Amino acid sequence: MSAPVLSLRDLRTEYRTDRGTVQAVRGVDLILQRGEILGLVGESGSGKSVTCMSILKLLKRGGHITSGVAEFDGRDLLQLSERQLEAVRGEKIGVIFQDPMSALNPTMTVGRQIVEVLLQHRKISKKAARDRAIELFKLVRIPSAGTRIDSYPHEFSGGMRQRVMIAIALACDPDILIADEPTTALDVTIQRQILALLKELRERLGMAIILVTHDLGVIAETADRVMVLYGGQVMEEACVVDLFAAPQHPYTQGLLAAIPDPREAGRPLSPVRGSPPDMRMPPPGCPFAPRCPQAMRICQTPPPIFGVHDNSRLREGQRARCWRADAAAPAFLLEPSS
Amino acid sequence: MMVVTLLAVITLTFALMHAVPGGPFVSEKMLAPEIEAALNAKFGLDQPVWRQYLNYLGGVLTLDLGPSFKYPGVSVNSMIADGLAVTAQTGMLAIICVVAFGIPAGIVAALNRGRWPDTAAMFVASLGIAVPSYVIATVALYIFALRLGWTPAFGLDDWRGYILPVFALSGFWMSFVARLTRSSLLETMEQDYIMTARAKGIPAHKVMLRHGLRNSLIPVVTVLGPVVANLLTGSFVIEQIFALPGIGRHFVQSITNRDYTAIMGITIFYAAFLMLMILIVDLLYLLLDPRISYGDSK
Amino acid sequence: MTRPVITPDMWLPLDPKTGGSGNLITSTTPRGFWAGVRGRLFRHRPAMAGLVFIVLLIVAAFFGPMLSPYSYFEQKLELSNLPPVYRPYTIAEGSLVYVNTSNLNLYAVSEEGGLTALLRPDGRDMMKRQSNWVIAGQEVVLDYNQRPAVLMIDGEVAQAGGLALNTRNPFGTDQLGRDVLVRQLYGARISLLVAAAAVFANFVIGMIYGGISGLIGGRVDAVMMRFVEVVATIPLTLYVILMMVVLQSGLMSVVLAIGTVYWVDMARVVRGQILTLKSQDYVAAARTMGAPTSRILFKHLLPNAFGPILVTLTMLIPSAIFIESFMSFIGLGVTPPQASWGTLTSEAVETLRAYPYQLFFPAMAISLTMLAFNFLGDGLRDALDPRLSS
Amino acid sequence: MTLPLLELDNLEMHFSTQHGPLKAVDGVSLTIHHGETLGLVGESGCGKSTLARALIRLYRPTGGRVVLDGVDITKLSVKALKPHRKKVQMIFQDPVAALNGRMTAGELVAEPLEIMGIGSAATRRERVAQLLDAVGLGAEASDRFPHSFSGGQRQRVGIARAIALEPDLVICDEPISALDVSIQAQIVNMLSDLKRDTGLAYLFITHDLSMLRHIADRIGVMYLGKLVEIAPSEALHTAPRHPYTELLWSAIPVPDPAARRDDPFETGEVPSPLDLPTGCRFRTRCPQATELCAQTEPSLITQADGHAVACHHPLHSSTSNPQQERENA
Amino acid sequence: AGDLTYVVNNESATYDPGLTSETFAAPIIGNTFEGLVRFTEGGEIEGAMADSWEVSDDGLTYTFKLRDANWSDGQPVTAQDFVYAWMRVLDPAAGAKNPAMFYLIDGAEAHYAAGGEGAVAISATDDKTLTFTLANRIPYMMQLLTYTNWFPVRQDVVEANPEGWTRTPETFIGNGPFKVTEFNFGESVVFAKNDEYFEAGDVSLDTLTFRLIPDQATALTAMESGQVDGIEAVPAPEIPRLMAESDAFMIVPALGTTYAFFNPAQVPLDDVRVRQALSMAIDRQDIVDFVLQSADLPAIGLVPYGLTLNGEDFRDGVDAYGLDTDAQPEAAAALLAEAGYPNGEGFPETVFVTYTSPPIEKLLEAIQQMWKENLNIDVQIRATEWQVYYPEVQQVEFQIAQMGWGADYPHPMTFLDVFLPDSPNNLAAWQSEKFASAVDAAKSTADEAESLAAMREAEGILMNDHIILPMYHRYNYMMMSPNVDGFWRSSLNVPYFRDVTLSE
Ligand SMILES: Nc1ncnc2c1ncn2[C@@H]1O[C@H](COP(=O)(O)OP(=O)(O)OP(=O)(O)O)[C@@H](O)[C@H]1O
Ligand SMILES: Nc1ncnc2c1ncn2[C@@H]1O[C@H](COP(=O)(O)OP(=O)(O)OP(=O)(O)O)[C@@H](O)[C@H]1O
Ligand SMILES: [Mg+2]
Ligand SMILES: [Mg+2]
Repeated sequence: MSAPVLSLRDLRTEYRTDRGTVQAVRGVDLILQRGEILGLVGESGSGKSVTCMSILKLLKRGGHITSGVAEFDGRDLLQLSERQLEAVRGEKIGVIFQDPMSALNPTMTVGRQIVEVLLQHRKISKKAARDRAIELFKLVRIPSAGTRIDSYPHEFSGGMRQRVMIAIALACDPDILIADEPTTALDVTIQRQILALLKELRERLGMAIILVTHDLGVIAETADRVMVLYGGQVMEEACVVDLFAAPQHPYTQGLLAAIPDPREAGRPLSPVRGSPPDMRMPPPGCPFAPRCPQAMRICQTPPPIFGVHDNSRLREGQRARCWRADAAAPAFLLEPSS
Repeated sequence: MMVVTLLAVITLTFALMHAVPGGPFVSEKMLAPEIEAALNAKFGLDQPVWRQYLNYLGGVLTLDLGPSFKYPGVSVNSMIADGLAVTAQTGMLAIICVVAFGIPAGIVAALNRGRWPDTAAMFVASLGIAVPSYVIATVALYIFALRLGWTPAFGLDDWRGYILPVFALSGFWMSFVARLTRSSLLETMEQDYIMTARAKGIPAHKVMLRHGLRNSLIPVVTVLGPVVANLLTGSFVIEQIFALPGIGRHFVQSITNRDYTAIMGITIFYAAFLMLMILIVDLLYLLLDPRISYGDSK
Repeated sequence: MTRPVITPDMWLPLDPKTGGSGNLITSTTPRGFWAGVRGRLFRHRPAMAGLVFIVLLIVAAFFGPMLSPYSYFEQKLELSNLPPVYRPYTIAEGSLVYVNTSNLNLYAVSEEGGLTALLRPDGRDMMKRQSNWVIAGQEVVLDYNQRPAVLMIDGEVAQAGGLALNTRNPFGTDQLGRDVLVRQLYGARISLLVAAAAVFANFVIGMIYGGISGLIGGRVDAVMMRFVEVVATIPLTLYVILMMVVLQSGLMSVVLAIGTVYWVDMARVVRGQILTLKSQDYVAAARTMGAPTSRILFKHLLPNAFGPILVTLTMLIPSAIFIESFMSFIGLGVTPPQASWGTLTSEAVETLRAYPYQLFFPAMAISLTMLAFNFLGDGLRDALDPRLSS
Repeated sequence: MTLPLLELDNLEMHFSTQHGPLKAVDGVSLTIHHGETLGLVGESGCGKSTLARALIRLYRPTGGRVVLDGVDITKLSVKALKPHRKKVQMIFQDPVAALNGRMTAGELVAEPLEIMGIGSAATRRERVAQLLDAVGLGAEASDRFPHSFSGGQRQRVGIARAIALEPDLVICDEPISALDVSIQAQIVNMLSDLKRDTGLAYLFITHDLSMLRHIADRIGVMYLGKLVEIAPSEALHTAPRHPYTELLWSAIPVPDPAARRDDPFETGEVPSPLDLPTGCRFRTRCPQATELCAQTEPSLITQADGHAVACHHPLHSSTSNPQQERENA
Repeated sequence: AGDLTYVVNNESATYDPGLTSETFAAPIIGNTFEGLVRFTEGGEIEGAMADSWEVSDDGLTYTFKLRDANWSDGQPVTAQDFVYAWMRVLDPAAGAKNPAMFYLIDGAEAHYAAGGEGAVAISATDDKTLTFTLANRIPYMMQLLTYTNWFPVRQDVVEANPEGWTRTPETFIGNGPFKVTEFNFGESVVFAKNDEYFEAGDVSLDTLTFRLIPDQATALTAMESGQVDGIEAVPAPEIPRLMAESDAFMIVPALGTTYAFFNPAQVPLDDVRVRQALSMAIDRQDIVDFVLQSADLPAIGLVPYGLTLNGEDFRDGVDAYGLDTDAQPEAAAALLAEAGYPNGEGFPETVFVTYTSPPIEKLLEAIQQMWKENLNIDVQIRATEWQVYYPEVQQVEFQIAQMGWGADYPHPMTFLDVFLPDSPNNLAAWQSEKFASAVDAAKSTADEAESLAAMREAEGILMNDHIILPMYHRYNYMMMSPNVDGFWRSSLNVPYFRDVTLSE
């Protein structure tokens, strides 16, 4: 296996507010290979976005990275100065934000917002930058790109703004694309085209992608590997096929069970019961334990994340943070898995 | 609309002017009644007020603001024109100072929020707001013209003569604009799109200038519009202290003298100027924020 | 990670009651926006310093004059224009004098260091430009042929001692020999009241007017803004004179005059802010809920426009203080011998050359108050923005 | 049949832009009945949000009528509109912008109750806690500010607020796309329960077609400002008649890595609403397009089975034979 | 040779010698025009345009022979120029402020009242002979003639542009030592030596600039930093310092008295004892020493020092009218008690009105406090803008009003005239026949001693009624660079640059 393009170790990020400290990310490890699409799924509020934004130190006020290493290009991004980071952002690592509506400057035409990033990192003329922007617009399927490029964000629909965000992130052909729910506002046809575009870029440029989404369909179609987050921690990690085929963590299982089944249209869906933890005071043990249908007493002790080496029950490349994956776990606990 | 406003200004000022005691012929000594009557007759002040008002409006329509009552032989038009020539010089420079120092100071303070450049800039700005221009002017005159002899005490004969008046004129507004810029900028810098810009790898100062500033300028522009009108039409205090024959001084003196035509003329001039500036501000809003429209809201 | 010791019973299912939702923080008393603002404000140190200063000032303004041995109007003409600090000359043991080089008077220094009496010269020689005294048996001559004037004791040029505090009048005395400290405190009452009136007018009239104009927009906005222009252009002096003729001169008239005309800047600033904010979705959301205009304005728009509003407000405070002195000058405001910070400042400016330090206290008082208000305003602004809380 | 809850009659919303008029919504007619969920899908940028905003009078429609409970609200004044506000609530597409950053979640959710003067402060507080719980946030969320929530959490505040008043109709503009599937399920269940219990109707705008299939009674498909097909949910899923609907269906991602499709998905360029094609708006991308499509714009025709489609050559149609028509052309 | 810049503080409404009544116009008119006669520095009358003159025995008819002198455009000054100038003042349509000054000429008052119709006893018998006849004897007629209103103007120039001729250098044609080369409204007036002046040889300045600086403090700064050569006034608070240390500082007699009017029609001032008590309770010496801190003199009468008649100063040996330069608190309190206000009790609300002027307000504050301390009464001070104050005072709607008077001509009569029953400046509307007849007596006698005695009697009538509260006789304080020689300023406030020479 070649050296990963990005490796994130033990990332911990917290938000200090006047109502307590929110431990948004609590020790996330993440390895991203070149040309790989890593899917990031998980509970809403589980720390996906914060993990993504921590990589480039793009935290809102009150956010602090308390520990962690983000190795990229032989350097730890978390130790870089703002100035050094500027050269990485947009150029080496592109970011698509989750809220496309507010993430665009309302007083600048969308075109200029794309041109800006090009001019920042590429030595090209304004004209060339504009041409490239139009090209990018076409790439993300915005109709009549040539004229709409001079529109303001408020004149765009939600999906169109999201595509503008994608165009911005892709403008400099970055090595890594961090895409935080990039297609939520897109209809399925365009979504499929965009995903195809990402895959093509991955093939062509070897771009690695962190893809955050709630749409497990999108994960299934696009991701190579998937990480499941809950309560600021990685619950499970596996290649996409294994994840869908043999989810090890009860949370993952619950998640998959919640997908609407077309054969059961009209029937109530089956969500995971209970409510998410308050991250100002996360449960002492497994964060999912209070909601876990299979919780054990041991679950009040924080479980380590188990890998193949620790436990033969897991498949190659699969990791899970659940005591049931422990070699010592009694056999009766294990459901017959596929 | 503008005409209606102007008419309202004219009418109100005219009424106000005639409602307050005094008149153009009150001077150091009392006039005998028959002499006062002769003077009133000469200037048409013996006619009923409504008639005077109509006569005046007639003159305004032809853009002739009439002769000064107090200074026979000086027309209000020429008073304004000559005054403007003086006022505009210092006023322009002051506006440039306000924009060229006030806004950057606000930016620097915002960039260094909570650190010493911020504290220093805001301390100075607070002083600039707290100390009125006549104090600044008098103290500056005392120190720079008298004690140090660096600047002349009056006159715009060489560039050094401009320093103190421009400084005194712009001090308050500079401070105000700096504080406004800082506050507005800090607000804007919390928006999501600033994060986007940073994610693009745009250097912090460019983010602030390109994305932060424009979205923060609305309050600054709001304030600057009338300030431009005010500075270009002069400040009585400054023109008084630095002996500049500008409009501001003419205006206040015309009120002291109850120089009716001059009061009206300068008020109309100022009103028109202010309205123009506010119109420009409203147009700038559209430029600054494409979401603004002046249609009725639904 | 170190592995805990695992006992077999740990693999038993968790009792839902013990393990249940212990993660949920119950109890949090509902806290609204304003409660949070208060909390954040109280933790903002400069803002608190500002607030404490203002409170102390108000207390001092109301109770200070009662504690002083002097009243704000009591004059001692021969002790006029005395400084707060001075350098005394020693004539003889226990006999100190202070030389006022601006009016060439000699004052006796009391044991406590107060300047308590004027020493009238025994003779004056206009030609030689000298005045002479006999003090404690010594021949004292003030020679003002040279500048600064020189004091000679028994023919010897004397040297002034170190700085001493004027204990009789800690802030010195004014042109009529009144105690500046008391006048300053007394003036604070008036100026703070005027400032409060201006703040109130701006807050109430300016904010509502500008808010309505911006929010409703269209023709209403056009008409309302034209009215603002009219108010902004009619000559203030004439208006004040009319007020003076119609009303009694006095503080209430000043407050009224300020209240009626002194909100236009605020109205325009607020309107500008509202214009940008009103296209936000949260306003649309409020509309769909059927929120009345007033609610949209007060609950949604104005809190989001607070930054510029507060800055404008704090800058309007000193302007109001000085407008008051201007109005007093024309005859609308406080009547002599009352004083406000504004009138004290203008008086001090008149004597700037001769007694530059007289400007220090009024200017300082206003500047410090302004700083306090600015700190408070900044703190309030930060406190009003929950995003800034960290 | 009872009076429909909402009736759109040829609703039009045109924006004027610097590039000329933009026909975001161009003559849409549809009805929503009490207790019905109408799903609305369509190309991104086809005018769904605009339609929603126009019908709730956040925009003043440039044409057509909106009839709510028998009252034409298109031209009502702000005042006259107020009593009708309560009946229709909206969940906005962008949760950041739609939540006032200076209000806590609790205040935000309580706001509609306050405006309508429902309950005392104490009962309101209780109801807010209930609502927050219902959307899976928990009562402790009530004193947090929008900025401190994750994207999904914010959206849930918006949902809680919209249902607080128990309106007759909730317009959901992509309410669940920012939520994880479990919470999606939870919310959808909750919305269904509400509908069952109170007879609430929904206009549900989403891109998640599988979710829509689950909850919608009928589904409308929009394309470039027009409604091109509208039919009962099941019928639309099993036998779509408009080629665009079919295209849409074919693009649904399947949550099964085994069924992964890695083919490039080329469907032709989407025309701009600024420069609409003549005739049928979909013809530039339609495999079945004929000369007729370029000349006449097909109108939405309701067929006997309640399935309406605007196409000259509908698919799976019981009444016409597309094969035959294609040959005729 | 040389250039000189002199600072004035006010722009004058007009520089038309006939129309103006402002003191601000005097510096410009005084250096560009000359009348029949003028003052010497010592205060003597000497011929200017007039070479010689004769007065008839009854003291009514004056005949002047003009010398050969030219206007600044080279045309000769003629007797007709005077006739035109004077008749113009008496034409209501011209808008002169001071025609009343000419009423003493026979027929003048009627002429004005008739709208400029009717005979007036002024005539030019030939180009160089001017005659006029008075209605009554005027002992100070020659002094009056030095006032600008009596100066000649040129008919052709004035008629060509009646309003504007004084505003452009080309038409501003005078007969004085300087001619205007530039008018910069609100800024400056620049003069050059007038080569046509009959004593042009004595004039040494090449150019003279009057710079308008409205702010006295700025003017002082300009003076002290050497930017200008002279300033016409200094800020009041600076007087003690300048008096002590400045070589350029000048104290000029001003023939002015600052006083307050009591309105005898208002309670409690309707009681002469109250008026006297108030007057006695103030310490005039302290005011001068500590409030004004200037060379001004405490005043216990109306007429200032420095007016000499029959070789005697008017004030010499005049009664003190029960007043003193120091306060007499006990006596004043006793008087007040006698009037019904023992220890100030029950003293009605009294307002002292004044016009806005920081030094005057300071002064009144001191007086207010003296009354409070010495009489235990509270008097309000109300300062309003001059334009509000003056008409109000004119309506006699005041209790105590601050005022002052400066001489129009150096003669006690200029002060006494104010209090005549029909004088518009008799603000207290004080009607005293005795006073009027004393003034009449003073005017009608040719005997200076008799006249002086009558005037002193008149002042006594006024002062004993305590209609005014005299405060101080004022001086003018100005600065002129020590290297300016030959500069003098008359007690009527005209600065003369005719004889100025500059030394190094
Ligand atoms: N500015 C902030 N201040 C305080 N807490 C925050 C802030 N931003 C995020 N959080 C908290 O951090 C946690 C993680 O948030 P994050 O945005 O990463 O969630 P997410 O996994 O992206 O969820 P979603 O799928 O809903 O977007 C949440 O509990 C959230 O409430
Ligand atoms: N204020 C506006 N001014 C001009 N054009 C606008 C405005 N708002 C929307 N549009 C345009 O109207 C069209 C429809 O927008 P709308 O937001 O209704 O799309 P949508 O169907 O909601 O798309 P999405 O699924 O992406 O949210 C788009 O082309 C958009 O650019
Ligand atoms: Mg997120
Ligand atoms: Mg939309």
